[in-house]
Amino acid sequence: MERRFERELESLKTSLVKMGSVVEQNLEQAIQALMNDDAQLAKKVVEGDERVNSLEIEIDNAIIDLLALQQPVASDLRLIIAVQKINNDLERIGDHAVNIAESVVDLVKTTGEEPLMEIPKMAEITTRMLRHALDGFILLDPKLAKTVLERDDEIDELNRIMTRKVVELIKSDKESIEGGLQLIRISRNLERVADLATNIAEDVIFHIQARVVKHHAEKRQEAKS
Amino acid sequence: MERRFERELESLKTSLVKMGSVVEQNLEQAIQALMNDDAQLAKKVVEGDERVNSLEIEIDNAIIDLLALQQPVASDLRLIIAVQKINNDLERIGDHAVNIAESVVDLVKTTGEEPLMEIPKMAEITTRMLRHALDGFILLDPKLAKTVLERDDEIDELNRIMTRKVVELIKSDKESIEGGLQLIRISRNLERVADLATNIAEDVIFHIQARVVKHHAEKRQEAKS
Amino acid sequence: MVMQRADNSGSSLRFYWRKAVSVTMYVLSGLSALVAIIPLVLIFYYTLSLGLSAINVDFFTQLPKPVGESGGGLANAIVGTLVLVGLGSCISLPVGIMAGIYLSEFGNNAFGMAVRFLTDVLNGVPSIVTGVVAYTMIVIPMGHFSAYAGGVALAILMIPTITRTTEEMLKIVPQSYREAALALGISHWKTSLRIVVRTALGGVITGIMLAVARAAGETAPLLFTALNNRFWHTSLDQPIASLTVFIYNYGVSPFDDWIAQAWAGALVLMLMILVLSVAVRVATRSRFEER
Amino acid sequence: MTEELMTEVRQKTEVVDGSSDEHSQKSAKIEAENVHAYFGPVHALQGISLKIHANSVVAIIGPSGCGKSTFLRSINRMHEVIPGSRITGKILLDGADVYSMDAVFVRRQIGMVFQKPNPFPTMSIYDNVAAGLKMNGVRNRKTLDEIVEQSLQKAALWGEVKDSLSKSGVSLSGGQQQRLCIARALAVNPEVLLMDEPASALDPISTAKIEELIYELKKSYTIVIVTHNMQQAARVSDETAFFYIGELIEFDETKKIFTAPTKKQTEDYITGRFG
Amino acid sequence: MTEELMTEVRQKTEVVDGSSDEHSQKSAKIEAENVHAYFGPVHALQGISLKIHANSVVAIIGPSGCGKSTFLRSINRMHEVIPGSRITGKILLDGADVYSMDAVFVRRQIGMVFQKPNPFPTMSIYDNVAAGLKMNGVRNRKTLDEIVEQSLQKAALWGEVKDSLSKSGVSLSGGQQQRLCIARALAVNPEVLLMDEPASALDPISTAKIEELIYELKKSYTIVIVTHNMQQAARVSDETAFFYIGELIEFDETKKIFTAPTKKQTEDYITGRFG
Amino acid sequence: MLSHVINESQLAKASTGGRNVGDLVFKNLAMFFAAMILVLIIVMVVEMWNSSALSREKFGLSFLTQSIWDPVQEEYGALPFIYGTLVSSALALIIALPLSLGIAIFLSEITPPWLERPLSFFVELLAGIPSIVYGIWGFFVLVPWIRSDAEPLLSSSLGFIPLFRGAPYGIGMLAAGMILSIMVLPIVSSISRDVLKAVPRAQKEAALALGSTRWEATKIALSYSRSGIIGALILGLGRALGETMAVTMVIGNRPTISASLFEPGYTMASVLANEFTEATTQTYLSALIEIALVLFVITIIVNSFARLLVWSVTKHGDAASRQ
Ligand SMILES: Nc1ncnc2c1ncn2[C@@H]1O[C@H](COP(=O)(O)OP(=O)(O)OP(=O)(O)O)[C@@H](O)[C@H]1O
Ligand SMILES: Nc1ncnc2c1ncn2[C@@H]1O[C@H](COP(=O)(O)OP(=O)(O)OP(=O)(O)O)[C@@H](O)[C@H]1O
Ligand SMILES: [Mg+2]
Ligand SMILES: [Mg+2]
Ligand SMILES: O=P([O-])([O-])[O-]
Repeated sequence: MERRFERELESLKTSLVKMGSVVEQNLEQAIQALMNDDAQLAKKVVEGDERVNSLEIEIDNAIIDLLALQQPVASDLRLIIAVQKINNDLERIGDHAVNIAESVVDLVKTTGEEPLMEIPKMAEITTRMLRHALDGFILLDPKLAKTVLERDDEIDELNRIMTRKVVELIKSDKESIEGGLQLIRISRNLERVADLATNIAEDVIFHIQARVVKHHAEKRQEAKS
Repeated sequence: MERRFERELESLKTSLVKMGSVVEQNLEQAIQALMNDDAQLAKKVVEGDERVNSLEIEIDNAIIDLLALQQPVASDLRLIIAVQKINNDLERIGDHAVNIAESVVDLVKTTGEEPLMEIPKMAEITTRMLRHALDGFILLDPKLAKTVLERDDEIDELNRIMTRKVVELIKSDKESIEGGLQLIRISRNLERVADLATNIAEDVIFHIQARVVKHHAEKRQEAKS
Repeated sequence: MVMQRADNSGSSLRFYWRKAVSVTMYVLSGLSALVAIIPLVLIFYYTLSLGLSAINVDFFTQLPKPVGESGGGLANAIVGTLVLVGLGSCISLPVGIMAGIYLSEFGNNAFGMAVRFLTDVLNGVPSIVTGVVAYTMIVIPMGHFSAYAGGVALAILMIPTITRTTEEMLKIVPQSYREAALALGISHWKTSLRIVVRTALGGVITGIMLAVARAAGETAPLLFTALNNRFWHTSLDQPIASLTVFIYNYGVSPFDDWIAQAWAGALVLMLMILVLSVAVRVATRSRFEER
Repeated sequence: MTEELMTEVRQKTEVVDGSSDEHSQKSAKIEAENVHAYFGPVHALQGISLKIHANSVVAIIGPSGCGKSTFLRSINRMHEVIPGSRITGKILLDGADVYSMDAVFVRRQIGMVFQKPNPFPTMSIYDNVAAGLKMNGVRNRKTLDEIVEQSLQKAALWGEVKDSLSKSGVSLSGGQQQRLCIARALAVNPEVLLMDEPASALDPISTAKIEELIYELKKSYTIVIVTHNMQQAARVSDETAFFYIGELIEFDETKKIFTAPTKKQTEDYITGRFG
Repeated sequence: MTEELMTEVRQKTEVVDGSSDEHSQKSAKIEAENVHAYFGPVHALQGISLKIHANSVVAIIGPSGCGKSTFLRSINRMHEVIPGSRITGKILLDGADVYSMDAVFVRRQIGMVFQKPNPFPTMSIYDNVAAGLKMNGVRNRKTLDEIVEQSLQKAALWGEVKDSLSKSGVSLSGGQQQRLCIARALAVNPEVLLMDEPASALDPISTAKIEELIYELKKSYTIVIVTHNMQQAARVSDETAFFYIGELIEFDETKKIFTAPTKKQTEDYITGRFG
Repeated sequence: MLSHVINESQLAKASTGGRNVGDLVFKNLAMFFAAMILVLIIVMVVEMWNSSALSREKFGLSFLTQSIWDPVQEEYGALPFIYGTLVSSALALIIALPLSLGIAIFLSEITPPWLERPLSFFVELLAGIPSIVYGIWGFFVLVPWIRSDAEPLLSSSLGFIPLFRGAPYGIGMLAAGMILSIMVLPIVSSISRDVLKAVPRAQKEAALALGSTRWEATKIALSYSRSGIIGALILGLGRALGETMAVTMVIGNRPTISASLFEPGYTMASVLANEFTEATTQTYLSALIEIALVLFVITIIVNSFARLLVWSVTKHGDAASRQ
């Protein structure tokens, strides 16, 4: 006889996985819209955020109910806490996808035809990070989650490169200023998504191994001791 | 005989208030550094984030312990959930303060002497919003929290104005591009701080009135029904 | 569905039958109570109506008159009964209570089992047999009947009742009281006496009273131990009178006033037992017992 | 919670408090209308009105002596078994007043499980389950066998006892005994199951089994459970009623009660700030 | 939890498992070394070693029959009261083996509170508290008065009974009775308090009071509490020991046990995935 | 501070000084008294065995099978007494059992509290009436009634059964059985009532909640308490077997064995009571003591049998009392 609580936990996990896939899809569509200058698709992404927000609330409520009604402890509690954080992070990733989509709309509006520079590469790494973080959650695979942590610096570096290149671009072509700002914005958003994917990976590790890796807590604690 | 659990809740609240004041201070110092072109102070803010991060972890751990050991329900549970979210939001505000401080360092490095435009006004409104949200939490005053929600649009508007003005500026003076980008970054960060202050206010209302106001849930639900 | 079928089989006919059986059985039990109570009420009635007439001051203060003379009383028999029961109690109380304590507190072994079984056997031994035993053990060696022999016979009767009720009453005391006391650092014997026995005191005393009442009402073991005595006894190693033996002797006699005195003796005996048990119960009631 | 949830709650349950005498026209499995119960001079229930819907689990919580058991026992007319007891008001089972039916009949419809497992010690496991049927004249061995098996299966005990049906009921562990008592109650095919602190004498593992069982049984029965254990109420029930000194203070969806109760007394009680 | 926490835990408590025979040199209030306990042929404790520090609350949890009570009773030598029982290994109180001291002396140092409140029914409230002293020869009325008042005050009962000290102990409510039993145990001035499911017979309000009391008493006493209620263990204790079939599976800071236990069996038990 | 109110040395004294010696003395004292009971019984048996030597040697086992009891011829057979004892006791139980159960049920299940207390008190009072009182009452009231009403009625309606044939003497086996049944009634019914009342409410409520009628719930209670009721019956039987004076006064005291209950009989206890003080010869006395011995042995047998019976029905019952 499987316990009711376990079923509820399962369904919570399922909801989160669903939330993850919706967010992932939104992010990918935003990027696709960017690549293809597809204002239509970009608008779809903006509208799709509604769904993400309501899923977030749903999961949040389910968590409060579980906490209030089932008194979870140990791994159950860690799972719930992890789900709560991941849920929050996913919602924020959703917001960044919207931001990117909005930039796409603006970019399409502006006449200029700027090069995307490092953005495709960033997009690719970021979406892979997100996918790995979520897979780490689904498969309870801390190794997978750890690979995510490693790539964060790469994205930060790419973002810096982007900013520099855009500044060069604007300096050389005053008219590209609006487009350039949008590019910076997109790059920054992708960088944030990568940060959030890193957070998710950290939460997955917390859930599995009962360790806080956030803010590089481990290293700090070691340094202190 | 006051209960042990109540004492622990009290101490959790105290920790959060402390976290709030540290974050508030960091934000104010970042703004002050900006006004006074004070790279020293800005660096102090960047370093002070360590403190915020460790406070966040401390509070997060305290929350997990309370959830695991005390099985809170009803208002106690709502308080803990609210603290958890506010804690999270405060940490992010702290990050934004750091971003602002970093921009200040960069701004000071760049030669140009750009006008701050709407930034002082935005900074003032934003810090006030944060203070009201936190006071709403301390005083359990939903009205105070609600005033926060009302000012969010104003900040969004100011941010838009800022962007437009900076674009004008850069167009007129190519050299101001680095400085201009930093201004946009600062403005965006302030706008995000305002958003997060709004979130905090929402969580305060949730705690007090047991209603989710996030993502304008109420309005949406009403529309649906 | 099977369940459905089962439900239907409980038809309303069956239902009314069950109700009728219920009522009938309860009426029958009420009737049996009534039937059983009739002779018991009659006994009271006869004892009261026949005995009361013979009760007067003389009955309590005078010696029995010889055959043919009317009047007199059973003063010596009343005192004799008290003496015999007193003697029996002196012997049986320490033995019975201590043995009961042993069985309850330490008796969880083969020796305890043996004592317990034999105590039960002794409890079932007909009182006349204890008379026989006291006769062979005391009367024959002494060469004559005596109060001592009667006392011993009654003590043998009383011991098993006291032992077993003491044991049972102590056993009812929840283990948790013993453990509570031991855990407070109170020694074992103080725990037994001042916590366990104290807690069960009401029950122990009830057992003692049962034994005393039974002894006071016994006739058979006295017939050839204490025998009888129409005079004031002078010493405990002489035969002694008792109410029950007088009732037996007078009750089957052909003289009406003796028969009346027998009934009066019965009435007095019953009242003595009644007063004794009520008095002791009231006196020993724990001040906390009424809850 | 969300407004959405609240709207749902409002639609699903009538929040009836002790004093109100309006009732929605929706049908309920059990409906109490202004029930007052007395033990001699003690006024143990002071006007309880509530509705319990079919196939739901309703938990009754409240401090000791607040009348939880009394209310439960007034539903299947076990209250009147106690000498000197008295009751007024209406208890409707599917709309029909139980106090105008025969008590024996009512108790067949409304089964009951007690705080301490109380199998009949002189009967085998089989006979314990069959006891109610045999009294009702079911003699057919095959029918009995079937029902006994079904009931034990529903009580999630069949697997553990199917090879020892002729053993004494009291040879089982406490938790098994309690499930045996549940099987015994199910065998007479009731529609409602009343449980008065059914797990308070059990260890946590048996308790978890009973709780799971309640969740399963809810599919076919309407269940009312009294419990001292607030977490238990939270875990097992759909709706929760909070009683206090003989009155119904709050009755609402369990989620609501445990996340955002309306009444201060309820809040104080469930958060342990009481007394 | 955080590494910081874990380091702290490691410093504070020796995680000793049943089989290990190394012990740190740090002093402990109570120390069990390879304790085996038997009931005739039943091997109820199979080599328990653990250390309990002064002024801490240690909770013992585990499924029914795992030896929790037996361990508790082996600490104050109440185990040997049961006929046929036997024990090997060492129990040290402040470093001295209790099994080489006089049992009565040991029990004065280590008080005990039982599952069901058991005030002596023939005694008044006052006499219940004074019982341990009186029977050990303390006769001075003034001294007795003082100790009785102090003990009742420590047990948070003085306010409720100070005007009815001569009333029977059993006239109190269940929760009050249990506090009376605690006062009784405190009166003989022990250093350690053992509690075997002290709140399992009580309603939630009384339970909360007892839990709060345990928290208060910890300032002056070392407390070991057996409980079936995992939430209770979580709420009251500093460290928790998980027993299973006579063995100590895990012993660690309570926070650790309830957020991230090391052993799978512990995890399964506290999350209810057991048996 | 309190801590030094009881200082260590005081404690140590109280414990080592008091405990070990005190506990040891106490336990041995208790054991000594328990052993006295054992000794007492052994002495009893030895005494009776020795004192009956003469009779045992002379008659051997035929003592138990012979029906002749003739002090003049010095011929002693105990069969009529054994028969009388067993039949009168059995009769008593047969009459008392249903009535006792009826009373017990009435008192524990039906009577309202206000009536139950005085009724119970009354029944308990009856248990305390000395047997001699029953004796004279039986002699003066019961026997005449049996002679004038009961026996004529029985022989006219049930006369076809040999048990109820014969002349209405009044005095006889039937009177003995009836007086014994009246005497055991209070014992059996008050104990049965106690065990019925001790049935947990939960048992009866469980039955009621299953939809049983009140009588069906009572049956559950009866079944729950059957070991206690058997215990009560055994106690009653014990009293009936050993009862002396009341039986002596109504049984007729004639050593014959006859099929009819109307005929007089004799019990072992009665013959001891009547003839012990008159036993003039050694053989006579020895034969009487052998009767006492036989009665003693029967008591042991009945007791052991009773234990077995209670034990066999409480195989579950024990578990029940634990729950
Ligand atoms: N048999 C009885 N006679 C008199 N009063 C009673 C009886 N049973 C209950 N009461 C009283 O009725 C009130 C309600 O009792 P009830 O048993 O319903 O409470 P409860 O909520 O079930 O308490 P608990 O949690 O202790 O079981 C209490 O005040 C109690 O004292
Ligand atoms: N008096 C006894 N005689 C024989 N075996 C016993 C006795 N008391 C306990 N046991 C056995 O010893 C083992 C441990 O018992 P213990 O009472 O310590 O368990 P526990 O963990 O306290 O259980 P619970 O939670 O049910 O109180 C069990 O297997 C039990 O059956
Ligand atoms: Mg109740
Ligand atoms: Mg235990
Ligand atoms: O044997 P008796 O009770 O009649 O003395």
